[in-house]
Amino acid sequence: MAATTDAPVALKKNYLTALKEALDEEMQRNSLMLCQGEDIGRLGGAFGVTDGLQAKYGEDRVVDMPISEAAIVGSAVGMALNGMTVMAEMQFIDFISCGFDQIVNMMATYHYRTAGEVNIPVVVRGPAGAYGGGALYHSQMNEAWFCNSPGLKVVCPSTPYDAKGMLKAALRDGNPVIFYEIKELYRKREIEEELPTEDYIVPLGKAAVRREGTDVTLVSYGQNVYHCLDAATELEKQGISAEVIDLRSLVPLDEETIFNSIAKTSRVIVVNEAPMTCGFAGEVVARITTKAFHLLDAPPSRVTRMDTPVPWVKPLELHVLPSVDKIVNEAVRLVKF
Amino acid sequence: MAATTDAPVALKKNYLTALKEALDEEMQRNSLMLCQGEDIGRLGGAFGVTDGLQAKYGEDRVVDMPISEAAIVGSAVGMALNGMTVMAEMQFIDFISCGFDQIVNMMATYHYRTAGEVNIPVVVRGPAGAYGGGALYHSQMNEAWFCNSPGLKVVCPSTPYDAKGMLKAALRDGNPVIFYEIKELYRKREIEEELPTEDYIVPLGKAAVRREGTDVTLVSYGQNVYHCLDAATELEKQGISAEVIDLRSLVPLDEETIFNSIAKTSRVIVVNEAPMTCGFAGEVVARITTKAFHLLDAPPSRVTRMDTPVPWVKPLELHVLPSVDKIVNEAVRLVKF
Amino acid sequence: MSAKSGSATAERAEQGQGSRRPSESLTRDECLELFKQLYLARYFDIRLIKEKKRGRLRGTLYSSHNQEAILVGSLFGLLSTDWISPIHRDMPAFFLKDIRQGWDNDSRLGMTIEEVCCQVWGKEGSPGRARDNWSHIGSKANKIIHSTSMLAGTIPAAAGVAYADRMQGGNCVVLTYNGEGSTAQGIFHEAINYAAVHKLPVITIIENNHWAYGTPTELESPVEDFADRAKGYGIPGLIADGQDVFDVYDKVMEAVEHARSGKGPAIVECKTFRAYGHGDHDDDRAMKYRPAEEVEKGRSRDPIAVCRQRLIELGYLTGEEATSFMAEGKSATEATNEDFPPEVVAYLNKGIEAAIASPLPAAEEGAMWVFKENN
Amino acid sequence: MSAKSGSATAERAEQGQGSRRPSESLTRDECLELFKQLYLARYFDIRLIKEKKRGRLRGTLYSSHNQEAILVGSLFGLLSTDWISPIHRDMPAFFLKDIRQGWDNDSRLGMTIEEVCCQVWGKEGSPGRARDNWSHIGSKANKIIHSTSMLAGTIPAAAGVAYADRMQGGNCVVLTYNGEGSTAQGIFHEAINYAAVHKLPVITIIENNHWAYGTPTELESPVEDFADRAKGYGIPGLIADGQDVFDVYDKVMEAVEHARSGKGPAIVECKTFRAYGHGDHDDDRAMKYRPAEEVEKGRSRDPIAVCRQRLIELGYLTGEEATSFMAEGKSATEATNEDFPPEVVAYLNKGIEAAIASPLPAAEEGAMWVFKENN
Ligand SMILES: Cc1ncc(C[n+]2csc(CCOP(=O)(O)OP(=O)(O)O)c2C)c(N)n1
Ligand SMILES: Cc1ncc(C[n+]2csc(CCOP(=O)(O)OP(=O)(O)O)c2C)c(N)n1
Ligand SMILES: [Mg+2]
Ligand SMILES: [Mg+2]
Repeated sequence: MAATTDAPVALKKNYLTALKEALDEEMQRNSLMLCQGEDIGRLGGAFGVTDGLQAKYGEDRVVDMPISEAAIVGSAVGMALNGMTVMAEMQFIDFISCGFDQIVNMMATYHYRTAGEVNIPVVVRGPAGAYGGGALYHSQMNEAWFCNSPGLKVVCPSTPYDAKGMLKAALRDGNPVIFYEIKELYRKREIEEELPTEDYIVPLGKAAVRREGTDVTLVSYGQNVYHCLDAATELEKQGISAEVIDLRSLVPLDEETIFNSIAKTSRVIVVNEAPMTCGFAGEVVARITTKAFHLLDAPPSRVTRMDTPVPWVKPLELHVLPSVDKIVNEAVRLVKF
Repeated sequence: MAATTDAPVALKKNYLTALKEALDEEMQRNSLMLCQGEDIGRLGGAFGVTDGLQAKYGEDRVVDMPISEAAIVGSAVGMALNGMTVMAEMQFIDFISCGFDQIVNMMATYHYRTAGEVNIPVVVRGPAGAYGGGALYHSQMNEAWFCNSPGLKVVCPSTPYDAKGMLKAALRDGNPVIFYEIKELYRKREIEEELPTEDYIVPLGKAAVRREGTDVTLVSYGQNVYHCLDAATELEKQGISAEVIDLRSLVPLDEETIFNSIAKTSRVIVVNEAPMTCGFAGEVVARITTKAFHLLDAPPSRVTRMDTPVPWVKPLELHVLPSVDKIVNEAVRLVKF
Repeated sequence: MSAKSGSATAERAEQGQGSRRPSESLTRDECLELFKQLYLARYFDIRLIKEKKRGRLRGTLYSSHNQEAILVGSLFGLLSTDWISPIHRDMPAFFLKDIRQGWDNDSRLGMTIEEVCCQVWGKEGSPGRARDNWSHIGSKANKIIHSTSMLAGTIPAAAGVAYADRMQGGNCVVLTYNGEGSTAQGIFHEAINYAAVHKLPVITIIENNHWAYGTPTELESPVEDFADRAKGYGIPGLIADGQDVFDVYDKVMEAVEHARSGKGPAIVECKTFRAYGHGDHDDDRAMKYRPAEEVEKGRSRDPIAVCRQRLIELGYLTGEEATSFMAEGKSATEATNEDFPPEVVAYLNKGIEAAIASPLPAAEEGAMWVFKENN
Repeated sequence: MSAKSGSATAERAEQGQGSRRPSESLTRDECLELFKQLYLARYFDIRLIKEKKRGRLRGTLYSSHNQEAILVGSLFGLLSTDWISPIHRDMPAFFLKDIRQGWDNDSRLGMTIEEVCCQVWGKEGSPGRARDNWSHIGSKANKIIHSTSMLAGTIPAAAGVAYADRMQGGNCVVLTYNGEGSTAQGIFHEAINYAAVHKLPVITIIENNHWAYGTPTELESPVEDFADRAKGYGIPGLIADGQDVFDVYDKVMEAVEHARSGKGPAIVECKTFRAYGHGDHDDDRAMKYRPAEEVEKGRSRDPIAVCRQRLIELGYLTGEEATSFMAEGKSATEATNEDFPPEVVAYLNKGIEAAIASPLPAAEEGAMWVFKENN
């Protein structure tokens, strides 16, 4: 009782806690919701996202699954078909490849095939992203596979507030959602924030302007949003005002927010850490050029991972990934265009 | 003996025969080559691409596999590691989803992971494409998944000459290649052509200009090349001169041929039958805008499948796919831009 | 349980239920109903082949000819609340589910003959509005899981349905149908392993017709009896004579009882024989890769004939009755409407008429229902 | 063969080879070599834990502590021409392969200790130039298949290697290592089914340490003995005491002989026990999900102790020799260099020195070798 005060102490929460709260609250709200994945019960998940949930909701609703991504997703589809809502965890999003067919052919298409008779409220979520030395199989951003598979929503929050609000929205959406969590953000202190105490959601399909600017628009999501913000700070020193957009949701995509920004800046760089070819950065560039060409004063540009896997050793890893420097250089080039 | 002539009768061959000849000749040339897939031996393949090969090369080199796409691809990787060249057939390219992890994580990355010690000369090929009433699981063009997975070459021939020459090139390439065959072209009479009697290859990574034009460039591959050619004929009637480029190879991509054409036409439409979002058409648009923006007089455009699966019933199927009309309309719009 | 699952047999014997076969308690009416259902399934197949030959249908027809006893026998003992998951060769299953509650009983579950025909004809009247092809239908309302083309791909969904049912206090079982070749898929293993861990009431029926398209069993599997797969999961693996509707009924009922009592999944292998090619596009080629004797031999045990014989033995079919309809052994080109009971022909006609009357879905529907809309 | 494969046992008995265990023909020197290899594997693990704690290493360490007998025992009887496919918990396998041909024999196959250390330290001297992480190494030249992270994902490649070897007139066997949890993957089933159909000499070793990360066996599999999986494929399924290097050697040699003689694949389950957490990041949490008694019990049968006891019984270790090095039962924090034979310490030191001396790969290498270039 050293220091007392009447004002409640602001309790900042990290990205991981935000996710956990979302799951907890939705499990509470919806007795027909279930969580399943590898090591999510007793252990509470490899990263602890589901920590404590099994103790609270029981082994039937928080299920430690065999190492079977295809069964994790496939059985979730059956549960959804039979009235339930399911959170299906991939221990790392990289392992989603092992449940791939069930996702793209069974889950994604079920609503379509049944002309709407069947809804599939399943959220497949898992830790994603590079920059942590995870190498080829613990660093992937493979969202483009699913963006090209109609029937899936694909989202990627970058803040604790969004992580919680979007996970709750995803679980209530009624459509299958592939939910990319950025593991490097799970415990990042700098981005901790207070969360509302009341129930809230962040609707899927709305981008957020993270910083306003007038000379160039930086469009990104996930970890790269912070690279863009750092680049914007750096650019400001060089007299260039950058606007930073966090897409948050890839499918559906909030084109309006992007186009509104370009209407101001007439220059745009799309930044993501997936391989370039057929990645989502290219999709954004294509949307912009096909639909907002008239707003552009310079070619839209992208800063992405090179078309390589993510190598293990640090210098190699950084070499192939987007960085603040690469974004700054590209912005300077564009503004001079 | 009704009509005799000294000139040899020109024997035109269809796309399927061209593929079969490629396999036959490569099997002959390379005693360490093997073909494996479902029903490719006794039956000769669902479409007959491997017809006769087992009788000629034996059961050990033309193997009827269990219904195990993952084992078909995965064992091929092991064979390649141990000195062999493998043709791995997917009965329909749609089923490649069942061997997905082995392709993107095991096969695609092997050369990279070993810093070049290991080459993987495996060609995964299979019938692809819509317009035949095959519905969701016998119509896919899922090439974008693999274009976004570094380490794979991705190709799609549209003529018998290319089918043969590219399949031979792919089998000699030393890299894993995903080879999209268009099943609606297998036996199409109109495209039959004479093939060289001597050994030839069509190098991967070179596009072909199928028709020259000056007002607008239509970039495509596979079946849609013919839609573009028909559209060009139609556009000519309306006084618009369209150039048609057949990419043939997506990874690697022949940007030069595309940019050279746009240098003439300053307008471009990319046409393919995959879902729009994160499809290869978007990638081409992105490459053009990021690298050849200055050549453009109008926004580059794409005509693709809508972001839907391929439905079964004909009117629905055609509704969601590119068509000659859709291409013509888009070209007219662009030229008026 | 059969010899394939010693421990389960012992368990059942202990409960004193080992001796009496479930089919022995079937009444005369029930037996005659089974017989009629065999005719219905056969007629459906034969009629579709005829319609297709006349150019009235698109898509591939995977004939269930000669494999009807598996569908009829396995479905007969199910409750309305049970789920099923048929695949390409099981078209009759869609209307046979729950048909025992009355062929024209509108309130029964299972798809109606009209709905199934609308699907085959690609019409709006199909549940799912004929968006996916021929055999990829289903109906949540009718507890039929919609398959994709990817073989064995619905077994995990079947397990999930069972899990969700249990969580919601239900007591259903889920039957999945699979060709023997499909068991090579990894998903078969993942789903059954999962179901066995959780003792989910999922029964995997393996229709072993000894061919997977153009590939014989020995190249698909190292074991001849696919019921042996069960041993790897410590679950019962039963073998039924797939030509004998009563044997199928008995073995499936054993598995159902096992599953419904909370003991978990089971595999029931039904030994059968594929009458034609893999699909109708393959009929000619099948002559090439399949030995002729095999075809002859297989045909010789027609499930209709086997059932008829049993009914005669039971004294349920006598005199003229026993010989009035003789579809067995006849192919689609040989059989005529006279080979079938008139009510069977009339029933299907009703379905076909509805299909012809039903409109094509509108083109724009191709772009609909990609997502559930949330307003 | 063990009781797990009755028919195979019978077959072997017929050939009159059933009685004598392969390990009985090992010489004193060979037995002492096995013993020393156990120390080497243990020391490697303990030393890496120490190095990591000092902050000298990145990446997760999946300790092979207490599971060394599986690696040492299974590798000891292989020919240089045989292939192996280790995974995350099998780091010592990389340098143990073929080490019997001489620890410092430059012409033997298997990676050198220097190469393995360069990989662990992320240095250029690793085959593969440390592009993929810690345990994902391998070497075509040394006949070690490179795993991905995707569990069980190299079994099909192992089968392919075996197929290609046979086609080229070879007579190799391929050993794959897998945790028991990994057997739930579909690829495990697809690959073994394929290998069994073609009677490929692929031996699947299952290191059953009763935990898959934080999940106990009963939630991973409905059968307690993972060797039972073999029954579904009609192949031998043997069970070895994974703490006893001689028993592992015997069972693996039985499987190897079976495979090499053209009879096809086998599964060898080695019952063992995970000493620590799943990875070093998990050591603390593992205390939470794992019962303390289990940990105690597991530690009590240290493979070094079990081997020492046997050597004493055989009269190969006597007097002072028998008690000079006592690493068994000690964790990384407890054990010191004095607990290990000096040549073991020196051998690893040599590797570590090489790793420290080896440069980091250049950043630009990140973009290299995506494709083989064809000029
Ligand atoms: C994953 C997958 N691979 C390949 C196919 C193509 N295919 C359709 S049916 C079939 C043969 C199936 O054989 P079986 O399971 O024995 O069933 P049957 O047709 O004999 O009833 C094949 C290979 C498919 N549908 N799915
Ligand atoms: C396909 C796949 N899913 C999940 C993981 C994450 N993962 C790594 S190790 C592990 C547990 C493995 O358990 P087990 O096979 O028993 O091996 P052990 O670590 O006990 O030796 C898991 C789930 C993975 N590597 N691959
Ligand atoms: Mg079959
Ligand atoms: Mg384990």
